[in-house]
Amino acid sequence: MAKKESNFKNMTIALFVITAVAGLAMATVYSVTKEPIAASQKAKINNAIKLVIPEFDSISDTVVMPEDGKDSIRIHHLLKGTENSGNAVETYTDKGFAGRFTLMVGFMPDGSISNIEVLEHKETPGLGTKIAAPRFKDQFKGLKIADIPGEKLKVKKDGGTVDAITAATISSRAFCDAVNRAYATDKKGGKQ
Amino acid sequence: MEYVIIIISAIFVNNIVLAQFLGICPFLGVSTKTETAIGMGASVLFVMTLATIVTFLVHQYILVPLNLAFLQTISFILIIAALVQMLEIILKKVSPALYQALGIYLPLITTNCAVLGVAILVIKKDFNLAESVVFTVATAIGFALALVIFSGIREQLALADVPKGMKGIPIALVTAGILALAFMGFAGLV
Amino acid sequence: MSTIIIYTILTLSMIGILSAIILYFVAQKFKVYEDPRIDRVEATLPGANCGGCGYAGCRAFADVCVSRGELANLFCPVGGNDCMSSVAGILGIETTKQDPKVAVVRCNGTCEYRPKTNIYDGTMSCAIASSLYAGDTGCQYGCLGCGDCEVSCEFDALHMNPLTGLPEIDDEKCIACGACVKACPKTLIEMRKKAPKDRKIYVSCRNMDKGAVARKSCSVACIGCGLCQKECKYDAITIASNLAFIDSDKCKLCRKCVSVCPTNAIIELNFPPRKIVAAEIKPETSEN
Amino acid sequence: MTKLFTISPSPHIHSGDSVNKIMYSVILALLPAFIWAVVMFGLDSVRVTLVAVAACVAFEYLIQKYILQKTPQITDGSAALTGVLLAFNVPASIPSWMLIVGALVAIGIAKMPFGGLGNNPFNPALVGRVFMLISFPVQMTSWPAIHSAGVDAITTATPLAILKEGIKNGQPVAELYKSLPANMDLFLGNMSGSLGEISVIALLIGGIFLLVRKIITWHIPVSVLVSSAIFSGIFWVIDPGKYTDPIFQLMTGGLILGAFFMATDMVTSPMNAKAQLLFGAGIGMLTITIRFWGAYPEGVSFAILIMNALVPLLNRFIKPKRFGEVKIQSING
Amino acid sequence: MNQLNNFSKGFFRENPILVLLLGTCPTLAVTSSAINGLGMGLATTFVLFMSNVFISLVKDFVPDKVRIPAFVVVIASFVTIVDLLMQAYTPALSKQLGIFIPLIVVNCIVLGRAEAFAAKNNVFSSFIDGLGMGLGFAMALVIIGGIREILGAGSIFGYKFIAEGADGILVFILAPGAFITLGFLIAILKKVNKSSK
Amino acid sequence: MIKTFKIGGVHPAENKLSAEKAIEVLALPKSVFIPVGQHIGAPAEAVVQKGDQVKAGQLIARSSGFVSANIHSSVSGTVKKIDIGPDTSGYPKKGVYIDVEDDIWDEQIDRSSEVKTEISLDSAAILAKIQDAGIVGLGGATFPTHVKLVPPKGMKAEVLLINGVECEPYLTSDHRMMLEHGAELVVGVQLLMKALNVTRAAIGIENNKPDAIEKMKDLLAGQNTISVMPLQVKYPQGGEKQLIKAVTGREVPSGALPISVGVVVTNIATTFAVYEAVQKNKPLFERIVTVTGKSVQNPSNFKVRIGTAISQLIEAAGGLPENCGKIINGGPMMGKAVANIEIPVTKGTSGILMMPEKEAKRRAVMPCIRCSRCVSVCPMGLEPFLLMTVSEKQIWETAENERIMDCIECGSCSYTCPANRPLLDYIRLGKGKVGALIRTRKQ
Ligand SMILES: Cc1cc2nc3c(=O)[nH]c(=O)nc-3n(C[C@H](O)[C@H](O)[C@H](O)COP(=O)(O)O)c2cc1C
Ligand SMILES: Cc1cc2nc3c(=O)[nH]c(=O)nc-3n(C[C@H](O)[C@H](O)[C@H](O)COP(=O)(O)O)c2cc1C
Ligand SMILES: Cc1cc2nc3c(=O)[nH]c(=O)nc-3n(C[C@H](O)[C@H](O)[C@H](O)COP(=O)(O)O)c2cc1C
Ligand SMILES: Cc1cc2nc3c(=O)[nH]c(=O)nc-3n(C[C@H](O)[C@H](O)[C@H](O)CO)c2cc1C
Ligand code: SF4
Ligand code: SF4
Ligand code: SF4
Ligand code: SF4
Ligand code: FES
Repeated sequence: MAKKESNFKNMTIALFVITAVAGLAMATVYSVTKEPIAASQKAKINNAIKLVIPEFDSISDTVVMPEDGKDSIRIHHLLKGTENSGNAVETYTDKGFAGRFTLMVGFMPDGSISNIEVLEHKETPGLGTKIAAPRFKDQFKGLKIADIPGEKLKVKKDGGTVDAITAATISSRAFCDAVNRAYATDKKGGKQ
Repeated sequence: MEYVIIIISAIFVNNIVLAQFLGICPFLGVSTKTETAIGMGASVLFVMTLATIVTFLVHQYILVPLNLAFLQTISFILIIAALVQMLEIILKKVSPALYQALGIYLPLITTNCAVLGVAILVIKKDFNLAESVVFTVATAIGFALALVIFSGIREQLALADVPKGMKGIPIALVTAGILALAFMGFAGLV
Repeated sequence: MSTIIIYTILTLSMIGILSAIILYFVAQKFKVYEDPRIDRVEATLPGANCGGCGYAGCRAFADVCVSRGELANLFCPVGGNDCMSSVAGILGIETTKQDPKVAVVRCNGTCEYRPKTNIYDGTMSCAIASSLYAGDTGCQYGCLGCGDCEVSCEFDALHMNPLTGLPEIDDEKCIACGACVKACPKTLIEMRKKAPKDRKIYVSCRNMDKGAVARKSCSVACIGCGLCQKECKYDAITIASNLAFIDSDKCKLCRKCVSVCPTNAIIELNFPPRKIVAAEIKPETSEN
Repeated sequence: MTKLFTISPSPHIHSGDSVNKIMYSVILALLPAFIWAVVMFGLDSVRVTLVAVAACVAFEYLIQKYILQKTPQITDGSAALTGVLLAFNVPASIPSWMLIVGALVAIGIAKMPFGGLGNNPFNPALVGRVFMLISFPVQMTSWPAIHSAGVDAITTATPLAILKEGIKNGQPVAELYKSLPANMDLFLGNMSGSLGEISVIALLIGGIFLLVRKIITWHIPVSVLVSSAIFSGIFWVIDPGKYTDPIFQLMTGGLILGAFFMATDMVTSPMNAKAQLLFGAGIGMLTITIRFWGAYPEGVSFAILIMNALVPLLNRFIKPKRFGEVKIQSING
Repeated sequence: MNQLNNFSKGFFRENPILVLLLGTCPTLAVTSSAINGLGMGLATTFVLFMSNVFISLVKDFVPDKVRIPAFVVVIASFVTIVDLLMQAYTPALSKQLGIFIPLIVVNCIVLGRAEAFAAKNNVFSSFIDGLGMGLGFAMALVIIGGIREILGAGSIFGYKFIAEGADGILVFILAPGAFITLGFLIAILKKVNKSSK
Repeated sequence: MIKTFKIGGVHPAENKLSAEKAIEVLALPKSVFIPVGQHIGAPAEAVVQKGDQVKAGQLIARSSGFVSANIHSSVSGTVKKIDIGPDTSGYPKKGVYIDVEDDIWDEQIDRSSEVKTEISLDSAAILAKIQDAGIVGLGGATFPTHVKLVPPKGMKAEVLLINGVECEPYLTSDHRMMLEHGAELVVGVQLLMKALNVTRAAIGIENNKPDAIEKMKDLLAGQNTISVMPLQVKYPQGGEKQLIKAVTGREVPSGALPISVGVVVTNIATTFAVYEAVQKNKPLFERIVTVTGKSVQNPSNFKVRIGTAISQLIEAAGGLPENCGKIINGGPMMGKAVANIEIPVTKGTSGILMMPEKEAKRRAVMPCIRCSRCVSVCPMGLEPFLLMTVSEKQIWETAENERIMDCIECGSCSYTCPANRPLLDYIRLGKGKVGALIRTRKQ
């Protein structure tokens, strides 16, 4: 087939056809993937909830504005049957080394921390990333913030109880901040 | 204060080349002479700002209302390409002097991932228009800064006894690495 | 669902049509014509960017070839005749055939023949040494031995021989770019026609002093006696300023001059060994 | 005539200075600080210094010999000096293998790939140090307690680290001063920190030695110190509750070491007095900026490296005062 | 033989990253671990060979003057498709690679191959070329990512081989390590290529 | 505050070994070789032939152009031949060989030693005398003095500076000249002032010659047109531009001549030659030469006939020292090493320096450590390290922009470089190349 000449008509037609075909293809893929994308985002949250509070069979959400934060916090109230099996709180902090990071904090009905999952963060690989490692976050398991003087978690450097990650005190501190926010918000608006 | 933080972050802390890895091709390619580096830096500043404004508006007022956010990539790249060419035409007509100074870099900019990258980043970061512009200008300044500093070093290296195997791109990359190392000192500024 | 598809196609088509219009506009309005042959010529050239052609790199040479439209005085020494004829093919013209050439060094003043009269201790650069003085031997025309030519050769064809202190050219590698000719401040390097089997006969001396003076400073200096000129049947040898010169275009490589030179200033290279005893002066004519 | 005279272009005499002399003089000038380090940190200082010097010299030798295949040139003392300065910039408790990595970076990444002595745009010892600081943050910021010669080092914090930590927690500076060493202790070096940076007085002795021997000029050290004093002074005056006074800034951390021994590295500093003043001023301001607002309590190393990057531009755009750079001021028209 | 050559050239002789130096941004940005490198490499490979094939299909139909925009549209579509697919089915990786997936559009290799190869050759050659180049790209990314991961984190493909809790030489997984690793890798490859010649 | 120039400068050891030695007249040589090109500009054309009888002071070669100078015989005798011979330049040069017979001087010459102070000639006549006498700058550059004394159109001289600095280590000829011929020098200065039509003059003398400063001050006491200006000891205080800066505070613009700031500089020996030429009718055929060196037995200042082989001077100073490794025509900073002791003394020869082998050899070159000492010592404010590099890499454009042509070749940079880099070697090369480029561009 001979090469098409570069005249106005050919150029327009060629581009039009190509864009149309491309558009069709993309729109199709978009439609197909729309569900899975939404699902995968949802699945992520659900997985995290499962990880922090394994035993539940129904969820209801409330959205609460924390006292000291820009954005609202979503609290997932978990029920096993009709029994309260705890709350999973999607909390955040803006004090991370590289800005905001988000956590899922699970509180048992008695107010103790059952587990924490890191949802999203941009901390420095090798340093701040250790907040997601069990070595660090497992120390929070079973903690009752209500029992701590001042009802606030603090790293040891600041006179608290939490062992900070060496050379990543900032991230550790921010982690505490996020958990504190979760706790305060949960306390404020969590109980149904 | 918000703006100051955006500016410092974009220029120093999260320098587009040294920390975000965007626009490396021109960073390596157009940095052998300081004059060209300055010209390229200025052109990028110009195009990037313009491109971000247009893409931002397109995104905000066409793609989002029509629920077509997934067309971001394709529409942005087309817009940028068209914009650069239009710019070339206009510059040529309106100010031949400016065209001489900046125009020769324009074709290089289309394939520069920094421009598209920044356009996408401002959407990702949920900036408003003013923030986007400030962010883009600062980013471009950060790009120009890195480029000019780098060109200075490379000009000096051209006169140095760099071993044969390291000449050219390898030593440029090592230099960029050390520069990135030095820029890490800005960490935590914002 | 279907609205999405329709919007998608519409939006994209709009952008597409818009850019088509703009581009059409551009294409119509701003035509920068560059002869496509330049690219083709450049592609044919070896791309060594050596400057041997006398222009700033291969692209510049291609530009010149195309813009002149003829190839007289244009020659790429690296690519050689083959390359030039393909360039000519692109331009649709005849090439100028050039004989292959090779560089020779016209100084044979090793330490043994040309004793040192002082010790040079400046920067090892012929250009610097020659701007300072005549050189570390009695011969002001001879090789300074600092190796500027060696540095100038991009093709690894020229090396200083540490034993003689003189440069030697590897005929295989020399592509006759002429860089060394320009580099030598004593103009000792000459481009000569390449003969079969790289055979060469040339006067390895540039000393233009009177015979006695020349001989005093170097035992293998050309003293301009003229014996070789008389011996040469082909008129290839001329004498000017007390110095003989063998024209490589005329020289038939008969080797007669070599034997008559009283100071052995004429060099023969790459010939088979002479089959005769030292006493018999008359050499047999070589096969070509 | 039998005698052969030597011929060379003028000048025929030479001042007698040499690269070797310069390098060894700097090493000598670092001796007081080294002695102080031994007093404060015990034999670990000796170990660290020896390992760093040996590693730097060895890497330089190996790279020259086997990778670049040149005749090794290690007697000039520059690699040894890099080693000493690298050692001076790390805690005395650093594990040897990390130090060796640092030396490899200093010589193998920051120096030799650029062509060796004289060609590197960045200060090798500092590149090595910063590399280590980022790679091994724990070990590079755990300081052995002073006077703990040999015994299990108890880690302490440097004055700047205490300060940074405290300010981050919102404690006012005045309160923090109580837990910081007194100025006199800072001056003598009675504090924790990197091996060679602690004693201001010992470093000053060395610095003055270099100045007197004309190995360095005053421009860089003075402009570094003055600019950091002024810059920190401004903020101190504005808000003494949040910022420390300039004297404290000058005497802590590696500022003195940096100003006299590392910013002055001629290879990586500008080539004329005007540019040197700007270079030093830049280092001072960046140091204070990083100390006050950055993630690191200490900023000299980064400041010097960043300014190293600007040196080619400074050299290019700031030229020495040329003779005859005047308009034709002829009375004759 | 010819097709084999066509396929293999992307690995060494004309490796897009190590020899041709195209697409440096993703190379540096996403290679903090071998697995990221692999993901990015495969995504690029997909776009590369799909667009190569497609472009060689439509090349005769497209007039010269709109060649580039047309190609860009084709490439951008495939990029969007990959992006969407990854978001749907490999969300974690998609998150990791972030903005660099859409940026495949401006990766010079893709347009470069489209221009230099697909626009001049038949479908099958273009297919082979795209696949070869893409896999070469992926290979380079995995090598760089692997080196950085080994040195920087003490692990490879996530498998940690140093003591738990111990760190590698962190710089290597940060920005400077990317530049330095690539710099030395190119120098070494230059040397190897030369001596093998 | 003693005056000096502002930028750069070095302090080499002074080693003025012969400062206390009175000028001695060297015995007449048996033969002389007088090159016809002893000055900047076109060589003179020989006007004698083989076999001619000549007297001392007789013209043997005539100026051949605008910038050129006459050459006179320095002895009486027979012209043996006109041929090439050894020369300081390192290349054989054409010249006149004369076999010495007797010591007959041209009749015109006043051989009396009394100082003739009254000046009878007008400006033009003085200039003519200077031109006839073949006087060239004896401070080193050998630029024909009569050309220098006529300012180009549109320019006017205001001040005459006499260069008595003698900043080169070892050399003492100007110093001795001031001590022993001060009175003549004063007349010489007055003659030059008259020729130039200026009313002010200054004699710049480095502070390490207090006796000369004293002497000149005494001689000039009671008048205020000629002043004596003591200067700080710093090399290259004697460089024309530096001297002008130090004494007048004016800065000769880049690429311009001293006359552009209204100054003309002449050397002490030149001034003396002017005195002799004008007042005594004696052409320039003798000069004072310092013969010196650390291991020289008897460092001296000789009055020598032009054309005498330097071997004779060396003999007179106690012979060639055993350990001599290098012979320098001139001082150690700017002088030229010579390969051959048969070269003749020419107008430009101010000293013969014999250096021990130990000092003769350069030390190994190291990489530039960018210590910037060369920059800080360069009296012209240049960046020698950069100029060397661009010359080595043949980047002539940068060399020109970095003002390589401003270099006065004082050698301070090479002297001071701790890495022993041959800075000036390359800068000279670059100057040559750039100069040629500029010339072709002008055409
Ligand atoms: C490039 C860079 C990245 C860093 N990343 C983190 C991080 O992600 N999290 C963190 O807490 N500290 C990080 N730091 C270290 C902090 O700057 C600071 O030194 C540290 O948190 C102080 O805590 P320490 O007292 O435990 O040493 C980083 C530093 C640099 C230079
Ligand atoms: C080509 C040339 C032309 C000159 N013309 C003049 C002139 O017109 N007026 C003048 O005063 N000096 C003139 N000079 C002399 C210079 O100013 C200067 O005195 C001479 O080069 C010697 O300088 P030096 O002894 O400092 O090296 C000229 C020199 C040269 C080389
Ligand atoms: C670096 C340098 C040093 C010089 N030192 C002297 C000196 O010490 N005494 C001197 O008379 N001329 C010296 N000159 C030459 C002067 O610049 C100038 O040419 C001379 O004084 C002019 O006088 P003349 O033409 O009579 O020689 C020096 C030149 C240079 C470039
Ligand atoms: C005054 C002075 C300071 C120096 N400072 C350093 C330094 O901080 N770091 C270093 O690696 N080398 C230093 N050196 C040594 C040397 O210049 C360095 O190794 C070169 O950068 C290597 O090319 C210094 C040398 C001198 C003379
Ligand atoms: S430089 Fe001389 S020897 Fe080398 S290739 Fe060119 S002509 Fe031949
Ligand atoms: S041939 Fe010429 S360039 Fe080569 S070493 Fe001899 S003098 Fe130097
Ligand atoms: S020789 Fe030239 S460059 Fe060197 S110091 Fe003297 S004037 Fe400056
Ligand atoms: S004095 Fe020597 S080592 Fe110092 S900068 Fe100049 S050339 Fe380089
Ligand atoms: S890949 Fe980023 S600019 Fe080329």
